[in-house]
Amino acid sequence: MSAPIIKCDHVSKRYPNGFLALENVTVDLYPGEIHALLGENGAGKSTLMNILYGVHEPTGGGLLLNGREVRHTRPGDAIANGIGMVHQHFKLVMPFTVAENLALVAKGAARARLRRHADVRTFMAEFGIELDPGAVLGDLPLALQQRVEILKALVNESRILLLDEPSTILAPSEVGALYDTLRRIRDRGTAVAVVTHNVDEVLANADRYTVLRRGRTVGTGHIAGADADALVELIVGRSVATGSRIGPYRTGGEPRLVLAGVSIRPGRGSPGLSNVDLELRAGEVVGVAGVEGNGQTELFELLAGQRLPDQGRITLPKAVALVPQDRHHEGLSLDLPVSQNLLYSEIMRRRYRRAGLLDHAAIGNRAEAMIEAADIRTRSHATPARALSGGNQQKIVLARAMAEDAPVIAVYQPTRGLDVAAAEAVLARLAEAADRGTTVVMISSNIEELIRVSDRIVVLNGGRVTGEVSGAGMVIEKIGPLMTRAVAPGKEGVAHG
Amino acid sequence: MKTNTFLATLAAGALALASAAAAQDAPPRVAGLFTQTVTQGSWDVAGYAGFKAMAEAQGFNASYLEHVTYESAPAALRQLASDGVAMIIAHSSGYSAAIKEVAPSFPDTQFVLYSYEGSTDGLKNYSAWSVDWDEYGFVLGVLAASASKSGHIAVIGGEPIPSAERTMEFIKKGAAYVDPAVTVETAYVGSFSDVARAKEIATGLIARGADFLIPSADTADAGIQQAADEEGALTIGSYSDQSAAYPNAVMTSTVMNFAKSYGEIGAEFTAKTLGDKIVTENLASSGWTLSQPFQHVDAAVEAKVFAVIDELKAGKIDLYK
Amino acid sequence: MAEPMADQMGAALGLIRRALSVPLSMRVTLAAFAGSLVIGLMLIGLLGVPLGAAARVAAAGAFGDMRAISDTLVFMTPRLLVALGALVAIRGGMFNLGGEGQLQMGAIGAMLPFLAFGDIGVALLPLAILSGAICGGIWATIPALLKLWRGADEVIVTLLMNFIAIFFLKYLVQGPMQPVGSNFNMSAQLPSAGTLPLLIEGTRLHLGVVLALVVAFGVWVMLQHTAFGLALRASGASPGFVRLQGQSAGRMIVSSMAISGMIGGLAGAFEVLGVQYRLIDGFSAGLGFEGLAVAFLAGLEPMGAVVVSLYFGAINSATLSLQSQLSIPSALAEILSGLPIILLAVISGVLLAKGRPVWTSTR
Amino acid sequence: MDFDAVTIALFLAAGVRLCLPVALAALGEAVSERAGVFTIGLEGLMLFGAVASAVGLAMTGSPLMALVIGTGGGAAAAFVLALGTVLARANQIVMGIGFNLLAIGATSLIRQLVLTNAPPTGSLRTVTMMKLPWLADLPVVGRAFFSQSPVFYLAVVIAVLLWAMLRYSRLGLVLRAVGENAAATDAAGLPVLPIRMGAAVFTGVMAGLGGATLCIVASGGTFVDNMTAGRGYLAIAIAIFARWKPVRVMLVAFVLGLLEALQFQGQYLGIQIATPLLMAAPFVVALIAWIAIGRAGAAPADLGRPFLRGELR
Repeated sequence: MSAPIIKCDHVSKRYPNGFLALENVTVDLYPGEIHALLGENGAGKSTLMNILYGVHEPTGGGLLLNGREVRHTRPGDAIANGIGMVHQHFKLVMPFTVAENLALVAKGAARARLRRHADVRTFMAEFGIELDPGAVLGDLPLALQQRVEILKALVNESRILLLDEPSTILAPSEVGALYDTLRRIRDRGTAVAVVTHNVDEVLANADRYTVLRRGRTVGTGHIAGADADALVELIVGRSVATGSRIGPYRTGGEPRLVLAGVSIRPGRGSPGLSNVDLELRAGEVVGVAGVEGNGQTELFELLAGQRLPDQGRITLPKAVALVPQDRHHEGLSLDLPVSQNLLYSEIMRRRYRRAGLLDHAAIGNRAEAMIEAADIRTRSHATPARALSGGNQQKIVLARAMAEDAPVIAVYQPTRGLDVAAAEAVLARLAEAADRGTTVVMISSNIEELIRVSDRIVVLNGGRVTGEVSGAGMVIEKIGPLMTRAVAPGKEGVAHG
Repeated sequence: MKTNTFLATLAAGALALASAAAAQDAPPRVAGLFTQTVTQGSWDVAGYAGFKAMAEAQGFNASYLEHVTYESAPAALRQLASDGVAMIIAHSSGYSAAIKEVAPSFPDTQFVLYSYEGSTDGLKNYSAWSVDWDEYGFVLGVLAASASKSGHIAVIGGEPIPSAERTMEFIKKGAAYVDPAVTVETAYVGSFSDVARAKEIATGLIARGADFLIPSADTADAGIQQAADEEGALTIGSYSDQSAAYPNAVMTSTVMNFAKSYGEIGAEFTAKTLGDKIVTENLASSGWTLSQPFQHVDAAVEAKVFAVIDELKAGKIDLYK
Repeated sequence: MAEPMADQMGAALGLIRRALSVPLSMRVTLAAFAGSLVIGLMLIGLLGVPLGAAARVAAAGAFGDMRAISDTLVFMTPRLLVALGALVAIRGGMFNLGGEGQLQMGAIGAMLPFLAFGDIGVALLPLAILSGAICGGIWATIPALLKLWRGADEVIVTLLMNFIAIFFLKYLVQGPMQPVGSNFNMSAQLPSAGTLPLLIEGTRLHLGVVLALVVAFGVWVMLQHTAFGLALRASGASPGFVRLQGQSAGRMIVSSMAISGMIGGLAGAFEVLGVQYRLIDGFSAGLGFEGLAVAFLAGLEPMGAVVVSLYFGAINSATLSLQSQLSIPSALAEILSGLPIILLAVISGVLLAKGRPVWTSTR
Repeated sequence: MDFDAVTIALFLAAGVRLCLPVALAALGEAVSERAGVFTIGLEGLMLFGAVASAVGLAMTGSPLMALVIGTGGGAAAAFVLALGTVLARANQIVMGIGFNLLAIGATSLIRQLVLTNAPPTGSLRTVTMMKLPWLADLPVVGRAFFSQSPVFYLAVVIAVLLWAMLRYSRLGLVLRAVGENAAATDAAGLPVLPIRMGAAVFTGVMAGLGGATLCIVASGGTFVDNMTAGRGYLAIAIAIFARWKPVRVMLVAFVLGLLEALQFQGQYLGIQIATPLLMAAPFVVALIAWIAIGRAGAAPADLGRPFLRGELR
């Protein structure tokens, strides 16, 4: 192997709020390799990417491009040095067409080369991607938007391609297609760096890896000969029994929530629901598996009582406790203190009042107890929820939902964006709730997690229930095909090479 | 020198303690109140000139407030009065309500209004120099109708306030007095300061055949006069001689005799004879006049207009029949 | 029996203490004021007026004696009320730029009981205040309903409705409300039973000043110490959150705008009942926008709004003195009102860019 | 009074003249809003343009130079405003409100210190009237649209150029991208803040020209305190419900100009509607149009949001 094309040389980054995100991190990227950057949430992977791309400037160390020191103070510098980046949250202009999005980033010769739609098609074909250059980005499914994001990073003849968590938004089959594309890019001599926390994905697709933990490099090496368990240990710092079952298999009691022949008309970018029958019983965890955008949102809204079925019947219990997907906008009111977030629903139920006014002392006391019980790490109950880490924010949402003592609790992507320990805690609490007789319905695209905690799993695909598995029958080999086999009419497939 | 001034002040202080009628050596403070600004437009600028001349002549310590809206007038009046201002002259009829509200609380302050007042409501410290706007309007109607060749004249007002509407009525009377067949169109700008709208309205009226425009919109008059200047119609200057500004269009100007009115106010204040009188300013009292000679028209027109003025002065014309 | 009493007293004292605690953002605001005053003095210096004299006259004009203080407070009152109205709406997630219009409608409303029933004695004043609040409230509820019904952005709707209200008032005093024989565009004068009583003879200090401070305290209690206020703040900052909690964001929008408009209406009503004693054309002249600016300068805090509107009141009475005694142009008042807003906006922008936002809960 | 060709032509011509200052400012607003900058300070920018043009006229005596100086004045004021809203990331609405207040005072002060009360001398014909050859002789439209101030023709040309620029040019693409997704534009290596500064200053150019036109072309060179009297706010409303499309901005402004002209026509025709109600008409119509548009046509997604690189927002 030749010399590294770019080197992060003893890079440190301290944010203005004092948080030390990276400490003395050194990573080499070579031409023609797929280099996986592994780590938990908050390990510093995204920060490292952003430093390479000029979004942030390092507070220590520097970058060496072909052995020469360079400074990236803004993305323009990085682009000029041949770096392209695929952001976790796409940097795409949604009302623009594919061609316009590409034209926006194209410089000099590349701009001339992409003038006409036919040219754009030719360019995309080089990477085995077929798309309508006139299609408006906002109308495309996520997987295709990601392709555009990748193409965008390649427009200016990039020699280095950075991808930040590209696989989290994709279904298993789509991940394969993504790496097919990335291998084509690698084979043209480009250095490809992929941020992920999925060990299996790395073992199957990458050439080399670097593991970050709490802002430091803890290991680097070639994939050939690497061991999954060892990698997991490097990432989390201790061996955890991934994949082990949480709690016993339960059998449900009396029915608490029934959907009979429920349909919802298709909407923007979603197939809606068609003819869904579902019966949720006391004291069981029901998993709802599926690729994002197959009717999960509609199902959650039905459970939340936010919308009514267009057809069919739904029987809801008096109360359903909710843990929504979007913590920052629906689960919490970020500017309110932790205490008021925890007790919001109770306060609205006319508790904690004195002479008509809020009893701040009682609210504080109760909140302290809940913070203690749920192990929420916060300076005080009066701290705004915004100041807490993602895991602790999710604990607030969960603690509030649990405290409602509702017969049914509906959770939607409860562990997304959490680190391993925080995710484990969430799953454990859900299992406990079911043990106490609560009905838990958990909508998630993380199949392993569903298998570990659910008593049975129904699979949503194209707005239909395509199957149900339970007990020992809950294995990825069965669920995967149910999620991806039949594609609903009108839903575009992912372009393959 | 300094010591002398100091001693003089001391002496004055002692005198003030001794006798209530002291305060002779410190010039009395007087203040003027203006709705718009004394550096722009016609009404306030000309009025301020009269006010200033009066203050200089009488040796008053003068100051003024501009941009005093009618809503802020009570506050301004109270502030001035309690600040020790001896006489406050308000240069618009719109201040009448504010004066009537504030004056009772400040019996030692003299309030004066210039423009129009119907009654002092029994206040002992409120006088007004009240212009006979009916007569003023009548004369404008006479001169416009006399000068117009097309028999089509137009009046453009600022906002449709009662006094403006009344003036328009008398303009119509004046025009009809000359020639009952004359068409008098009236329009309002909807603002006393929007020059652009005034100009647009004036341009439209000229295009519709009016060849004489009577501006009655305060600061916005400039737009009316410009339109006349550019489109070849005649107009008049308001409140002071404006023929230099619009040489193509200004036939004559109404000239308010602010010097006389303010001079009287100043003199009467000094003589402590102001009290609660209403002085009517009209042609007969030389409260205002028209600048001469007339431009752009035959001498016959000028003669005709002044003939009517003489009749008015002599009381030979009954405006209210 | 005594204990709960003491308990209540303690709670009340605690409330007052918390109400008076100066929020951190006030330091930035005070810096903005100081900067503006320095620039204002520099301008005065450029005009060739000795600075010492100017500063003395200005200070005496704003706080020199009882009359000056009461003028400052009277100028403060409408700005404070508009600011309180604006901040309730903005806290509830509605960017209400319609303070000016709501104030106009409140002023109209305050006249209605007298025009309808005549001089009916002591009942007239409370009726007039109520009517003013209701008219302002209705006017502000319209944009809320339009937002829910048509999704019409409230910024534009409230902006346009300001002008409609201004012209509507102009229409009323030019026609329907103008008594025969009036020589200016205004309504008949209210009987003394229908006006806000003066608190100190020889000043303009009227009861509305005290009521406005009570409203400020009430708004603070509502926002910080009631479940409704909690829901209002939550729904403004996180509409998705309250929706998921089963609350109707729409209802919050309507009720926050209704309250906001009622307070804005009070601003107009108090101007009519405590200062003008009648409806006069053009009486407001931009009070609505100044009030909105006060709300922002105060970081959307009711008690902050009291302090900031006091500055605006002082600027108005001080510049009046500067004008009447030193002939300093009245334009200075607008400059001194505009500058702190600009300075504060810039300072907080820079702090935001540095990751230390002064305001966290705006929009 | 009957509706003959002359009346109609005069009516249309009045609509054009009345809408011109507002239309110019609205074109500017449309551009800055496309780039994500909400210029509430438009009213103040127009005032600065107007006072600068009046000063320019007093200094040079040339109406053309006055327009140029007014335009420059607007641009300079916009640059200062944009230092706050774009570079310092000040809240755009708050900043605009403060700026408008300041502008009323500052322009009045400038007038008192610099301008005399003497009305401007010399002819303004060169900027108030330019009959286009042949076209001006057409019936009705000749008098309505081709016997206008040269600034009007300039405005039409600018509107068409802006339309082509936004639709077809790379500059337009970049400008729209900055307004829709500043972070994405930044990630593409394009300089977000300079682009926004540029757009904001262009708004100042147009608002300055609008103010100068109000002062020099429409008011004969007289600057009056607060002479814009709400025109800036109306221009903002026009830009928004024209959905930021330049040609549509011109049309919407023209329709509102006609409504304003109708007030005067109504007065001549003796229509018995109180003046204040007629004056409210453009705002009522604008409101109804805005309600009718409703949710249709979303605003640029990053409109009004200061740009911060990274995740600090």
